[in-house]
Amino acid sequence: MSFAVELKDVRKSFGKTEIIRGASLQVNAGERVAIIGPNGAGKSTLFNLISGRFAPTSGEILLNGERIDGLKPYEVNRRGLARSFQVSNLFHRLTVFENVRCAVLWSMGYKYAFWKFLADLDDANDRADEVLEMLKLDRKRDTQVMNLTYAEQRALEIGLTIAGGSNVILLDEPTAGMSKSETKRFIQLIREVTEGKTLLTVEHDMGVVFGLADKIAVLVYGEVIAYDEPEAVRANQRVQEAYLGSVLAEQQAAAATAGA
Amino acid sequence: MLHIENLHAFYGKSHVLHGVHMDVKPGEIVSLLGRNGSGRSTTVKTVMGLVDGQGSVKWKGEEILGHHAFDIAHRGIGYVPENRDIFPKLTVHQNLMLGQKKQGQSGRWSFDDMYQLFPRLKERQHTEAGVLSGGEQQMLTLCRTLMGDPDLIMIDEPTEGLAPKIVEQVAEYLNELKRRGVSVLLVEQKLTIALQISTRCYVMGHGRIVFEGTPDDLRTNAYIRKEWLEV
Amino acid sequence: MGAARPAYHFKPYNVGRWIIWTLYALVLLVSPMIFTSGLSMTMLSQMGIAIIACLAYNMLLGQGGMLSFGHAVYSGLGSFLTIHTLNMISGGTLQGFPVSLLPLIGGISGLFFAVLLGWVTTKKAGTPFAMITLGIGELVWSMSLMFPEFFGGEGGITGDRVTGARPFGITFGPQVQLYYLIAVYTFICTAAMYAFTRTPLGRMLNAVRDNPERVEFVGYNTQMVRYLSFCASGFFAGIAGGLGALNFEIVTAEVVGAARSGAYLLFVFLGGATFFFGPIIGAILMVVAFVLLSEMTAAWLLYLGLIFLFMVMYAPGGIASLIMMNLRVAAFGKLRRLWTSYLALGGTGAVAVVGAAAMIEMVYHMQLNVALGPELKFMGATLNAHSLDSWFGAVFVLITGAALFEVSRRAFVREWSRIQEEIELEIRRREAL
Amino acid sequence: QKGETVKVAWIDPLTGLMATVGQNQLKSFQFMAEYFSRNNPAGVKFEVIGIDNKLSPQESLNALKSAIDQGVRYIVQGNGSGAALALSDAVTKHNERNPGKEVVFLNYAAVDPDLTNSKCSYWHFRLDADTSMKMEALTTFMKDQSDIKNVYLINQNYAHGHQVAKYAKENLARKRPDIKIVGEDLHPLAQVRDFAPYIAKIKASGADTVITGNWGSDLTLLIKAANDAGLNAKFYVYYGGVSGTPTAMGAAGEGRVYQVSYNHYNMGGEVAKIQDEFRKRFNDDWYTGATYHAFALLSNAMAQAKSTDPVKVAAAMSGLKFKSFNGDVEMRRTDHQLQQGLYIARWQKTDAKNTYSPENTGYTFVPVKYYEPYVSSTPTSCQMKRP
Amino acid sequence: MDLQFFTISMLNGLSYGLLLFMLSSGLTLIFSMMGVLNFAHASFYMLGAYIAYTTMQVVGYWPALVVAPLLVGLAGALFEKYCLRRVHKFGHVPELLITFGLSYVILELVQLIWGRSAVDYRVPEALQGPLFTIVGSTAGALDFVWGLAPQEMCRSAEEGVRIVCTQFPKYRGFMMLVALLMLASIWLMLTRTRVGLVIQAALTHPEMVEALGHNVPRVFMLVFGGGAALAGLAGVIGGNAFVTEPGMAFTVGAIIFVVVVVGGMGSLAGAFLASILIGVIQTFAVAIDYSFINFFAKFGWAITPETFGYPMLKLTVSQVAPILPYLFLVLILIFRPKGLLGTREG
Ligand SMILES: Nc1ncnc2c1ncn2[C@@H]1O[C@H](COP(=O)(O)OP(=O)(O)OP(=O)(O)O)[C@@H](O)[C@H]1O
Ligand SMILES: Nc1ncnc2c1ncn2[C@@H]1O[C@H](COP(=O)(O)OP(=O)(O)OP(=O)(O)O)[C@@H](O)[C@H]1O
Ligand SMILES: CC(C)C[C@H](N)C(=O)O
Ligand SMILES: [Mg+2]
Ligand SMILES: [Mg+2]
Repeated sequence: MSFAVELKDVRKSFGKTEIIRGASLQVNAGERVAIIGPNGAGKSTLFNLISGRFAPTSGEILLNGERIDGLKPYEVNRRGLARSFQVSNLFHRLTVFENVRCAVLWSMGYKYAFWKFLADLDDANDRADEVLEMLKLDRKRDTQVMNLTYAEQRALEIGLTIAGGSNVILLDEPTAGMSKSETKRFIQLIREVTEGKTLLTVEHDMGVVFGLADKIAVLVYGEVIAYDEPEAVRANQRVQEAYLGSVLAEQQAAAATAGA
Repeated sequence: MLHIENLHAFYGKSHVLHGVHMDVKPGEIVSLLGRNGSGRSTTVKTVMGLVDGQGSVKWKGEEILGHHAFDIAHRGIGYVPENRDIFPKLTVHQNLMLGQKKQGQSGRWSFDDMYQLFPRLKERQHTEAGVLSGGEQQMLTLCRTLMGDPDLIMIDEPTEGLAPKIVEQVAEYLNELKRRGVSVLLVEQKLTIALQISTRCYVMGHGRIVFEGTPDDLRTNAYIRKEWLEV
Repeated sequence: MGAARPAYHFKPYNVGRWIIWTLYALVLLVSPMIFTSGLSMTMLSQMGIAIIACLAYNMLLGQGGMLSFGHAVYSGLGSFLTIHTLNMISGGTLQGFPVSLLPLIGGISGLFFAVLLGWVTTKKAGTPFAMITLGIGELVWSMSLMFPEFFGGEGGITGDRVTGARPFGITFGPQVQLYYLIAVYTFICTAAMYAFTRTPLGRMLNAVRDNPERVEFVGYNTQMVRYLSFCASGFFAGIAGGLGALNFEIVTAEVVGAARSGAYLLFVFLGGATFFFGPIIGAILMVVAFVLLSEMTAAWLLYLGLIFLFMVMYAPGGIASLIMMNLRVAAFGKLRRLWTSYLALGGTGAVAVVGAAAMIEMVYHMQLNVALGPELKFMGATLNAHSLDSWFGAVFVLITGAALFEVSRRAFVREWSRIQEEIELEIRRREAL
Repeated sequence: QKGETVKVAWIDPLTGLMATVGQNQLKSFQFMAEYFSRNNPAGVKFEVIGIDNKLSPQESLNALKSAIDQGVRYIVQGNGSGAALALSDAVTKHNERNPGKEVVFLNYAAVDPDLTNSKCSYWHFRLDADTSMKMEALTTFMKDQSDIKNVYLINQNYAHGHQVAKYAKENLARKRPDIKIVGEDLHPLAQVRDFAPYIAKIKASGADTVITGNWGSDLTLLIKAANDAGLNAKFYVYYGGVSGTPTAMGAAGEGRVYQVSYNHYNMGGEVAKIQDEFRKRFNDDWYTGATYHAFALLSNAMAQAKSTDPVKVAAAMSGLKFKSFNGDVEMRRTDHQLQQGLYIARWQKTDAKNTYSPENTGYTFVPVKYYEPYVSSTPTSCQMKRP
Repeated sequence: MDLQFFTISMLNGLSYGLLLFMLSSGLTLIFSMMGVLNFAHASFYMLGAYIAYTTMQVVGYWPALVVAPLLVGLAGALFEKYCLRRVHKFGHVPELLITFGLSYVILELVQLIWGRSAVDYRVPEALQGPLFTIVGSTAGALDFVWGLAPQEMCRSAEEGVRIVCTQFPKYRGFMMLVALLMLASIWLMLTRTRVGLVIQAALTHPEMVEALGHNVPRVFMLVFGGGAALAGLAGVIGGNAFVTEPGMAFTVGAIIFVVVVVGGMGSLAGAFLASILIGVIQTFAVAIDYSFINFFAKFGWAITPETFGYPMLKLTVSQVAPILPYLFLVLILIFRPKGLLGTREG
């Protein structure tokens, strides 16, 4: 059986600096994996490589056993992988509803159709409304995105990612900038919408990490130094040194495990 | 040093601040807490002259409300925005250069100080800032403002998106600022940090100050924490 | 989960839309009965053509965020191929092809060249796109003078539209008959382009405009979206070109020139690129400006330039956005409170403009025609460009007008922002419900 | 018809590249209208309505419509053969489709031979001499210049330039087969800013004479560049006199620019009076002699037809012989091309005999040769459809 | 191509290239820093020529060389302050359109003040005449003589040998010198000051730049004024070298955009390189009377007027020389959208 996502000794350099130095990772279908690591370790870069924004310098990336490295983002997306961005990346002059609908059109097979009216595409419209409802954004359905609050934009960012029904979802710091209670609600939401799907997420908030992940991968200086169950990672000496090892992280993690 | 009285602020038509009072004294770390959307960032921006406000903001005894931002900056207030407004097309070093108010000016801080503080930045010195990782950008904004040698630095959620270890580093660093005689107005979400390092705290709710006191006061005041900070 | 959702987005029968489209058709239908002179008839015809061209242009600018400096290439080449086809009909090689279908030839030619040149053009948006269109525009324009075999040299290619079959005795000789042909095309093309905005491709084009990067992550190839839309736009531009060829019965190199492309850009913007109907207004203004304004005054270019400066500064959304802003006020039932202000603004503004225009006209008169006597007619009055009285009068009118305008403007701004505030409140109240 | 007012619509550019020329010619027409209204064989009054066509054929058609709406039956146009062809074609169609509302088109400067050959029209009358006639006169003159050995042709890459080059080659081959065409260039219209490379090429070719149909900045920049590089060749040109060119040419062209035209600055007599009066009133030069032709032709024809009805006047104009400032001229019946004498004139300092200096440059075109109408007359292929 | 022809063409190409650079340096400055495609740039160029023409009559040429650009710069600064600044927040397209509108207004004002035909703006006495003469003979010898070469040098002593004297005008030399000075001074300004950084930063985050203590509006005004002044200077120099007439803005309008884009947006060095390249290529292209017909003839394929596409095939390189820059533009944008030395894509 092939893995949902598999990285084989992936490397990426920008100019002379090598940012990803041979990362390997295997994610089973249906697993939730959190990627943690210090700032600049290359987490977002790794996401960029997987989602096709950059091509790796060397190594292989496989999605459900098929090689996808070097493909364009849209080609990767069409093979069933969607991602969110660390900084909200939306269609700011369109309404909330239109944003979500744009994200479902391709996956519903409408492609570049100019012989069909959007209003008649019941399945796409229903799906978009369904997503909005899940995100609790149905109230803002017809608001232009640029008028949304930060948290709403973050929510929509995730909405766009999951709307297309991709089976592999990549979330880059989905709860950044949110307050505690919102974060909680969000974890819940993410759990719901990614039920049965493969999820990779980058987070610095240990609360989220331990609340969400089945497995944790620790990325330091472009290498995966640990990949295991949360508790095992937490106990890992190297991880402690490189990343956690702080009162804050301990507290957050403890709170999450207690709550969960 | 900074004295805010009855400050009101508007975004176009919407009234966001409803009479904020606040003081920052020399050598203090003051934290401004509150839920999302309570108006903390707006307060700081209004002081900086980036949002129109009414009322009074006095800096070293002079009224600065209504002045241009660059003027306020020249008077010695530094501002670190919340959404990492780095200049994406400039290199890290150029970003820092723009922090200086006069070219080649030497104040409390030099480039080397900054690079020592965050070695990561030194490594990326000649990279376009736009491609930095989220955390690196956060470090850069902070350093950039310090290069302007402010007497008061207003920092909006500096620990956002930083790895836990770096967060603690930042906290230490703010203490270092204080030691060097710079006052800090810290807008925070992470209570742990804020309470740990600040001299005094304000809590905001719906555009008003709803609590004022020492960290210890806040720790013991369960009502405020529950009602206004959702902890 | 899906099944339990309330079916609240049933499709209402959109009455408003029907009314608007019927009105549009009606306007197209009756205008030649109201404006009957020969000139107004050609102007109406040209307006119809310009409407198609400007709407096609706005598929790029307004909907796709692509700033083109060379769209006349597609409408112009459409014109050329149409007139060549027309000549083949009159020449007998293409006997029986109905003249009324010729604009489609233009459309297909526009489409053909868009397909040919579009792929490299739409590789990037922004400045590279703008500059590539500029370059291609210049190249085609220079070529057009170098290849008299196809472009007819300086004299262009002439044709005679009275040829071929004559169903129901329609020859397209009289301008009215041609006008109705244009009107039909205008209506259909407008409807088709409106429909385009409601299709998946049309919507993705908006998305590409807003954030091309993200589009790639929801499965779309941005270049393909731009390219297909570019082709569609080329098609409609070509139809406009084809109609133009029939209307003028002559096609010269100017139809592919930079001036034409620039006019599309300017007037689409003036009309309002952010709304679908903006370019329609722009198109009408374009014809009025070029045909009427230039005839009324020698200073028309100055006026045009000034209008642009002021429009861009004070109404960057074009006329359409002004209309929409007022419609919003009207929708909340508050327009009534503004009409006195509008009256005051209009009145005082007109006075100021008259004063300024009188001075401009006198200056131009002094420069151009003073040898024919210092007197000139201006809005029914006779001014003497050499007499202090006229100058004094003009200055006086200008100053009074401007001062009063400023007074009423302040009052208006106050009232306007109060109304906007109320509307915001109202919206929030409704949202809270 | 006595005392009637005849409206003449002038349809030419007042804005754009040719605005200068247009302004001058509109004034010339207005001035000539007044001049002829005072005294003409038909006893009519003329009124000129100026409409800006922005040098665009399509706008010319709009202007035509507007003129017709204003009750105009006579239109004049001259700048740009493109607009002329458009107007000629439109007028012909209009007259066909609207009998009783005929319009007559007097072309005073558009020189494309097609207008009186393959695309000739009964309703179109040309008052200028066309490219082929001018080249005929020019080469006749060159035939006698024994020092001409090597000729270089440089022209704008569009219809007019192509024609100049074509007729020059044909005529020279016929009249002076010994002359070598040592080079030929076509450059895009109004695109070249720096002519130095072309001059270098001309120099390298060893040409002693340059023939060019260039006008406007394409002509002045060419001559300036030649002067800068010290090229001593002679220039045979069509358009040395139009507004702006004298100033720009200035000393650079002294003694080596030859122009062919149906008039020149030092004609004396009635023309001198007109020139002086015009200069006094408008502070500008009257150089479009065809404006005189236009009213002379119209009023003579109206007198003959005893009517101002365009159909009758057109019939009278076709084949009309009359006197104009450059002698006896004839509106040839077969193609409606005015047959008239042509002058070759040289650009040089003003002197006692040749006093008129355009644009106060201190220079003028001095006539060196006059050719009778028959010399420059060229055959026509016009198959005119007469009503 | 003999040596003399090559030399003179090279000189012509270089000087034309430098002239192009002079024309477009201000545009590059404004475009690279402010992102504004200033369509009125050529109008400022024209304004410079006209103002110089008038001031020259009052104060003479050399003072006018300073005064006129300053006045044009002032006009540019005022325009920035009262018009452009207002639309900055609406984005690039309105910025572009407002300069479009401005170009109309300037054109009309120029015509109102100075009339519609060319004005007699002359090269000053001191700069007239040849700088040096290239004396070359068909035998292959090549000589340079300062000033005008004496008559006898240009006459051939031997039979069958032709001697050609080509003069290189002083004014062209002067033009080259000024262009190089412009390059140097912009270069200094960009590298020695932070103005460029401030503006580039302000393009994305104006508020932040202000919050760091920079007076952004003033810097914008200075840059726009400076760019306009450069255009004005080019006008003072170009106006008398060529023709000072209302059409002069239009004729250089498009080509300067080509320079800026081909060079690479935001790159002064790129603009310089592009100017020189375009100048030289165009100049040499004029000399090549070679078309596809000759090309195919090499392969034994005769092309007759009946061949499909004959009009296209018969065009010689020299005929398309002046439009080569546009071809260049399109090709560059297709294969290297950043331009020759550019770093970003606008
Ligand atoms: N296009 C690029 N060119 C050059 N360097 C780059 C580029 N993209 C990323 N980098 C560098 O790669 C490193 C990894 O960045 P990345 O954004 O992946 O970090 P991260 O792990 O997501 O950090 P954070 O948690 O702070 O977001 C950083 O040092 C960044 O400067
Ligand atoms: N540019 C703006 N236009 C209109 N309203 C705004 C704008 N920026 C902020 N607001 C509104 O002002 C209020 C206060 O915002 P502010 O950014 O000061 O909150 P904050 O306490 O900093 O919260 P956060 O945790 O989101 O940073 C919010 O309700 C927000 O929606
Ligand atoms: C053509 C320009 C107005 C586009 C601009 N360079 C951009 O940001 O895309
Ligand atoms: Mg990251
Ligand atoms: Mg905030």
